[in-house]
Amino acid sequence: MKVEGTKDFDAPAQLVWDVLNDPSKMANLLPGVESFEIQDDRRWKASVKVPLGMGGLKLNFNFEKIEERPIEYAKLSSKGQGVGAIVAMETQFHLTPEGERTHMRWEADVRIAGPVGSMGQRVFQPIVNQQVGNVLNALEAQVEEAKGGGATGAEQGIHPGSPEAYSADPAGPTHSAES
Amino acid sequence: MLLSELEYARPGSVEEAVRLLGSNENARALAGGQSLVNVMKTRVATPEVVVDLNRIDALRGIAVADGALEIGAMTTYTAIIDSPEVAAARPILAEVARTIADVQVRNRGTIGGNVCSNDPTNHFPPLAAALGAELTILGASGERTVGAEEFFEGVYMTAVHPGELLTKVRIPAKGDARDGWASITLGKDGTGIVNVAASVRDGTARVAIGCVAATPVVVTASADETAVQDAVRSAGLDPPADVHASAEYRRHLAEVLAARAVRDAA
Amino acid sequence: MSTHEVAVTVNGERYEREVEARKLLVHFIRDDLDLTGTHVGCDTGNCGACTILLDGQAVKSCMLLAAQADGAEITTVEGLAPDGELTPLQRAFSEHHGLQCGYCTPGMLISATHLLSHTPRPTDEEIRRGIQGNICRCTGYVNIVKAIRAASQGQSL
Amino acid sequence: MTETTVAPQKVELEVGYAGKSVPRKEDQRLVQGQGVFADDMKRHGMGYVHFVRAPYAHARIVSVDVSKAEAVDGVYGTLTPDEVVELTDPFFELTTPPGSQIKDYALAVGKVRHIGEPVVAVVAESRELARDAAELVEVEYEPLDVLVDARRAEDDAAPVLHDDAGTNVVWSGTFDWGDVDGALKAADRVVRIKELHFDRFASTPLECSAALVEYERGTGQFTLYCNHQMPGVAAIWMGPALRVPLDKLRFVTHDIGGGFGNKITTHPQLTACCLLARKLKRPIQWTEWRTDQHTANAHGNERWFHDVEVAVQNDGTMLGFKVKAIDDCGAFPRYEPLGCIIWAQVTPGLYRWRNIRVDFTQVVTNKSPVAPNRGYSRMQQLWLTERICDIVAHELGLDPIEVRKKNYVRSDEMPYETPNGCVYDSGDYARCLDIALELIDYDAARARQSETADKLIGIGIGSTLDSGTNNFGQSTLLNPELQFSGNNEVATIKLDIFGEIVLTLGTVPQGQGHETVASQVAADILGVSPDQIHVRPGHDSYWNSHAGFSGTYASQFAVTGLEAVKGATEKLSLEIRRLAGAVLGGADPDDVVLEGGFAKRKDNPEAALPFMACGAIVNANNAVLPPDVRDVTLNCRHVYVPPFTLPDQETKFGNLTLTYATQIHACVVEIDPATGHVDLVDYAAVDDCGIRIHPQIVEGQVHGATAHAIGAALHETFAYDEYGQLLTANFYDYHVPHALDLPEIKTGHIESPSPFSSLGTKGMGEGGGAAIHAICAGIQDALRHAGKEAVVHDSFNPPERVWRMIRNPQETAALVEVTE
Repeated sequence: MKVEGTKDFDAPAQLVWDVLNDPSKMANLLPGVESFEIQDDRRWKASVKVPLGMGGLKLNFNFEKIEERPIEYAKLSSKGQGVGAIVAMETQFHLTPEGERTHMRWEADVRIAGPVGSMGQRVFQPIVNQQVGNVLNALEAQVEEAKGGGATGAEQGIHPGSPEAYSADPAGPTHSAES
Repeated sequence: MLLSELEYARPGSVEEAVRLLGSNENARALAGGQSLVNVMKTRVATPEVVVDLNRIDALRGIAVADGALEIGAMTTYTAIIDSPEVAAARPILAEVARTIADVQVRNRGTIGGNVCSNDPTNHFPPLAAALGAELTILGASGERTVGAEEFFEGVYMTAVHPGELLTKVRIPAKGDARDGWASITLGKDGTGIVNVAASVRDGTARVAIGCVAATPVVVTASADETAVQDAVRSAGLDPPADVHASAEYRRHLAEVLAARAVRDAA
Repeated sequence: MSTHEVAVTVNGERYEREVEARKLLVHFIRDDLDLTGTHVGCDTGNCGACTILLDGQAVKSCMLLAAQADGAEITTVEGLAPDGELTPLQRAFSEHHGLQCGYCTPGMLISATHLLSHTPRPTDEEIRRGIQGNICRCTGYVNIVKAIRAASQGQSL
Repeated sequence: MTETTVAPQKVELEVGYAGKSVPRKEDQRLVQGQGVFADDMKRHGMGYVHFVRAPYAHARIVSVDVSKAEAVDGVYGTLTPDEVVELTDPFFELTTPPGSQIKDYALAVGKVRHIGEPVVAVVAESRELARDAAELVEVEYEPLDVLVDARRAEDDAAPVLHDDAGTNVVWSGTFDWGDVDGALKAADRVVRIKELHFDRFASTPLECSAALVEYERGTGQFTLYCNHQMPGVAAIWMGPALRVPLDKLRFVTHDIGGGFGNKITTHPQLTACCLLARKLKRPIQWTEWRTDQHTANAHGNERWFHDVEVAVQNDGTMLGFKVKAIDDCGAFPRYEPLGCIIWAQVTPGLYRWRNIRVDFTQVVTNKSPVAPNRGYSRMQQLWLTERICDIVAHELGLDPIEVRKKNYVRSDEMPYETPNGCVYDSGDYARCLDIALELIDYDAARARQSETADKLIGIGIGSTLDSGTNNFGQSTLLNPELQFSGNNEVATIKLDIFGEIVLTLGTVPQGQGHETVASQVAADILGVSPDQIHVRPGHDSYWNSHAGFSGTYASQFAVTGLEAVKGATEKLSLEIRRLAGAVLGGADPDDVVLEGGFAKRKDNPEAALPFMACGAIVNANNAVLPPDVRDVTLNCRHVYVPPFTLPDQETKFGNLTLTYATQIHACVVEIDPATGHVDLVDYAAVDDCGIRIHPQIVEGQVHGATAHAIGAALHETFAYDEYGQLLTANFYDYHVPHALDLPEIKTGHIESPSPFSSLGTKGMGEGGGAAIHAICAGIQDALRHAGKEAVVHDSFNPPERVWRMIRNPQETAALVEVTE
């Protein structure tokens, strides 16, 4: 499953690049991260409990940066091993500086194997879009923090086709839902 | 078929339920269990504390207040189907509830569970959106009421946040509105491929489409079929594809069924 | 491992047991109480082979935790004719060949019993709606509908 | 040319219990929830086994670590692939090299080849704990390319599943009867069809597989309380694999919750349970859950038909056809490649064409292995012949019903020898069709078809055969080295000390009422009522009342099962009459008659010996036995062997099946053009299964087979994504018909006795997928009548596919071309 979109940051490209390359910051992008361990500047691990409406999905992720062209392009491969699911994801970030701001185009190829894959894909596609939305918002928060500025309201490059159009901005962790 | 370890609690009051739900980030409310227990069987999503709401009588019951229905979150589909109040005030609720799965599921499944689990194929999210329902949420910080359109936030995600509980669903008075429903399902009364609820009031149709996005897509247009179809077409739906239907087929069904729901409302 | 005390009456007999919180009611009935008439046919709550009466309501026991049955009154297929004197429905199922392998029959009989207690003279459509939650892979439902209709009309008394 | 099978000496059964729908013996326990199904069995100290299953469809197994799982308190132990390779040999492969180099073990060895394939087994004190511990088993995989499209299996770029075989081809061969090229030249028209696809589905019995396996250290005896429907064949696979004599594998079945062919290939899981029972020194209980059955037990054969060429005259007479078939048998050929020949039992379908050529290839893919699913391999061939008939009729502007009547084999030609030497024993296809048309009120339906505007109305016919009682000699046409041929079934009946009559069967009933039907036949021969015949439920290899091909499959009980019962009971009857004749003053057995539980002299009914006396004398008072009856035991075992011969290797010609039941189905479909939704508004099934011993049971089989086929035609499909992930892995997405999904099924029947079975019966029950053929025909008829030139090219037609055919008929019309 291919997911893609754009994001604009009210911060210079170098700063966004630094966030993307700091594993400790990247780890905080993940929803429900419980612990992470940095092996070296190219590889790091994180154990995560992805907040789904019906409960948490425990996954142990291995991240590896497989390609990079400083301040312009990075390619990240990640493998998540869980009980009900094995997630393989390849994410690419393309940064183009626009003066004091940065335009980012990103694309991700997400593959899920195991019982969760058979949970009915109609549910799986919107869930991935939601989680990607969370990651992007967390990335923006990290950039803002790195910038030291408090101002939010960075203009969001949301167009109808992009997945963020689906997910509203869920304040904080997930919600109790029951049936 | 074999769940992970969990804690089970059966509070007798709403307050105790809210306390229990707030006690652990991974506490989940258990209403009818017709969705949550099946997800737990796959161990894909694993709540650590299950808070069973079935012993809280305050959450059950159907009342009519000047034409509007107040339905307790733990009211079962069977109770809605058999309710004279629903038959008088807003019969579409019973008509739709009658098409949910089967007798056994309808004896346990609840309106609260249906809207809170917010599986894109569920029946009540689009119906609540079309009828303009209002949903009351109780949390540690008190009670608030949210309209249907802001209530549904994502797949399995709603405005009921951790530590909170849906207590009741209010369906506005019917007045001279006319309500309709149309769906294509996987086998009779099966899982929805696309479902549409419509409510027509003085010439305008409020149409809510399920199964085509994380949350119901609401479209309003004048209550004639071509206007409704054009409105749906211009909504630019981007439905998920799965083994039962492609995105293109779901988009097409949304148009066809929107027109039929409006016709059903006539 | 958290457990709960469960006091439940099944087919008129009272049981008090300690159960794991995570144990499903169907496994409690089959494995702990050794009442193996209630069956499991799926893992998503679709097939109805596990249907029982819980406080008079037909429910699927694979979507309930055993702990939820504390204080409840349960009827399983073994409880329909405790003294071996078959009910009209049980006799009609045999006379009209409403069963072949018999794996769905326990759940089907419970649903049919529940149906006739609410709708004594159901139409064929109402009969099919009453057993919509019970999958059968052998009979194509033809003789099951015939058997329930016959039982409802007292034909097979 | 083998001579037509010799007709056995006919026996007229005087009007007795055979032919009546007597109450079923099985019902008494089943309606009270007192049936004993495999998962109901309990043993003190038993361990529950949970399989760690492959999350990938194709991946190398890099490492397996069970240490964390074994450390858990309450876990009894595990079984890993390395142990399986050390302790067992690969299962016996039926096919020829290189396919026969495929290595199939109880667990995945070296690689996983389909989603859900068992890799490691974990045993614990509770079901839940076994599952918890299974999550602690660490298996490292290296994902490989996945093959899910059988048409790509032989491409160079395609991944090879079995490196030992070095190819994805399991078996391939050519079948060429008559002169199809000559027929194509002589024909007025040639109709070419590029591609047809018979979809992947299964009968999914409601009860999944299960077993409780015990091992007795002192004797090395395994006892498998299970629901396997063909223990004779299971033992042939498992004995050599476990390196134990076959008698050390005691199979016991009691009640089985449906089989339909899907409980024939569980020998890998059963072998793993045997190893665990022996290793852990405790009974092992295995329960397969629904998702396990869908991902890793048994699917029906998926089959592609390419480049069909049909020789046809302008008047609709069909001369012959040729086709290339590719059969997708999933990751392992377990019961395969038998599917590569079994279709040849019905090569021409119900039609008289004499020139047929089939180039047949079977390949493996990264999908669940197949098993002989209800209608096995004959259903696919019958669907092909029915699709050809409808397409030819529509392309030539003829009525499909007339084309059928013109080409059906006529009853006056029976027994009719097909182009490849099978013999259609009896039947009247045209008459069954007329009855079916009457039941759906054909003329009214045609009238409505023109009047109705908002819906597309279509009438479809599905004609099919139930070839019963296999000649396993057909396997030698696949692999000359195989030593399988003919068929056999056993029954044993005894008159015991207190006069009890006890009948033991070799068959393995899963709902077909064998106890009842067998008791009817035995009762009529012994002059008692079925209630006085105790038939032991289920199967037990220790009863020594079974043979190599024992089991219940391939629509054969009414012939092989009942002939064995009849043979054994006739032996008992003779012994009783000899004994009574001798005791009652030296009468000849033919002068003694059995009536009401007595053996009476015909010439003096007063001189009568009650059965109890006969049992008592032989069992407890044999000193009084007259000398010439000292050999009488009143315990008679009979092995029925059908009169088969070996088919000819070169021409692949020979009789492959003994009897042919017929089913002709007719349906009226209503299609909503805006959504493609198909509704069955009228449905009729007419069967001709020879003499019906228990009419109600026969009709029940027709209802069930029809329901299976309607599900496969409209709702059910095993669909995989490009990564080999099964998208319909449970009953939530794999939608089997519920009560509201099925129409009222009207039934009619005629009885053409079979000349090849002494009771005139015919095996029936598989139904040959008639409803799939009828619904495909009905949909195409509706589209063509509405001016849509679409061609129904797939056996599975969900709403979206029908909607696309309506919206863009050219897309499928392009599959067919007619030349002069």
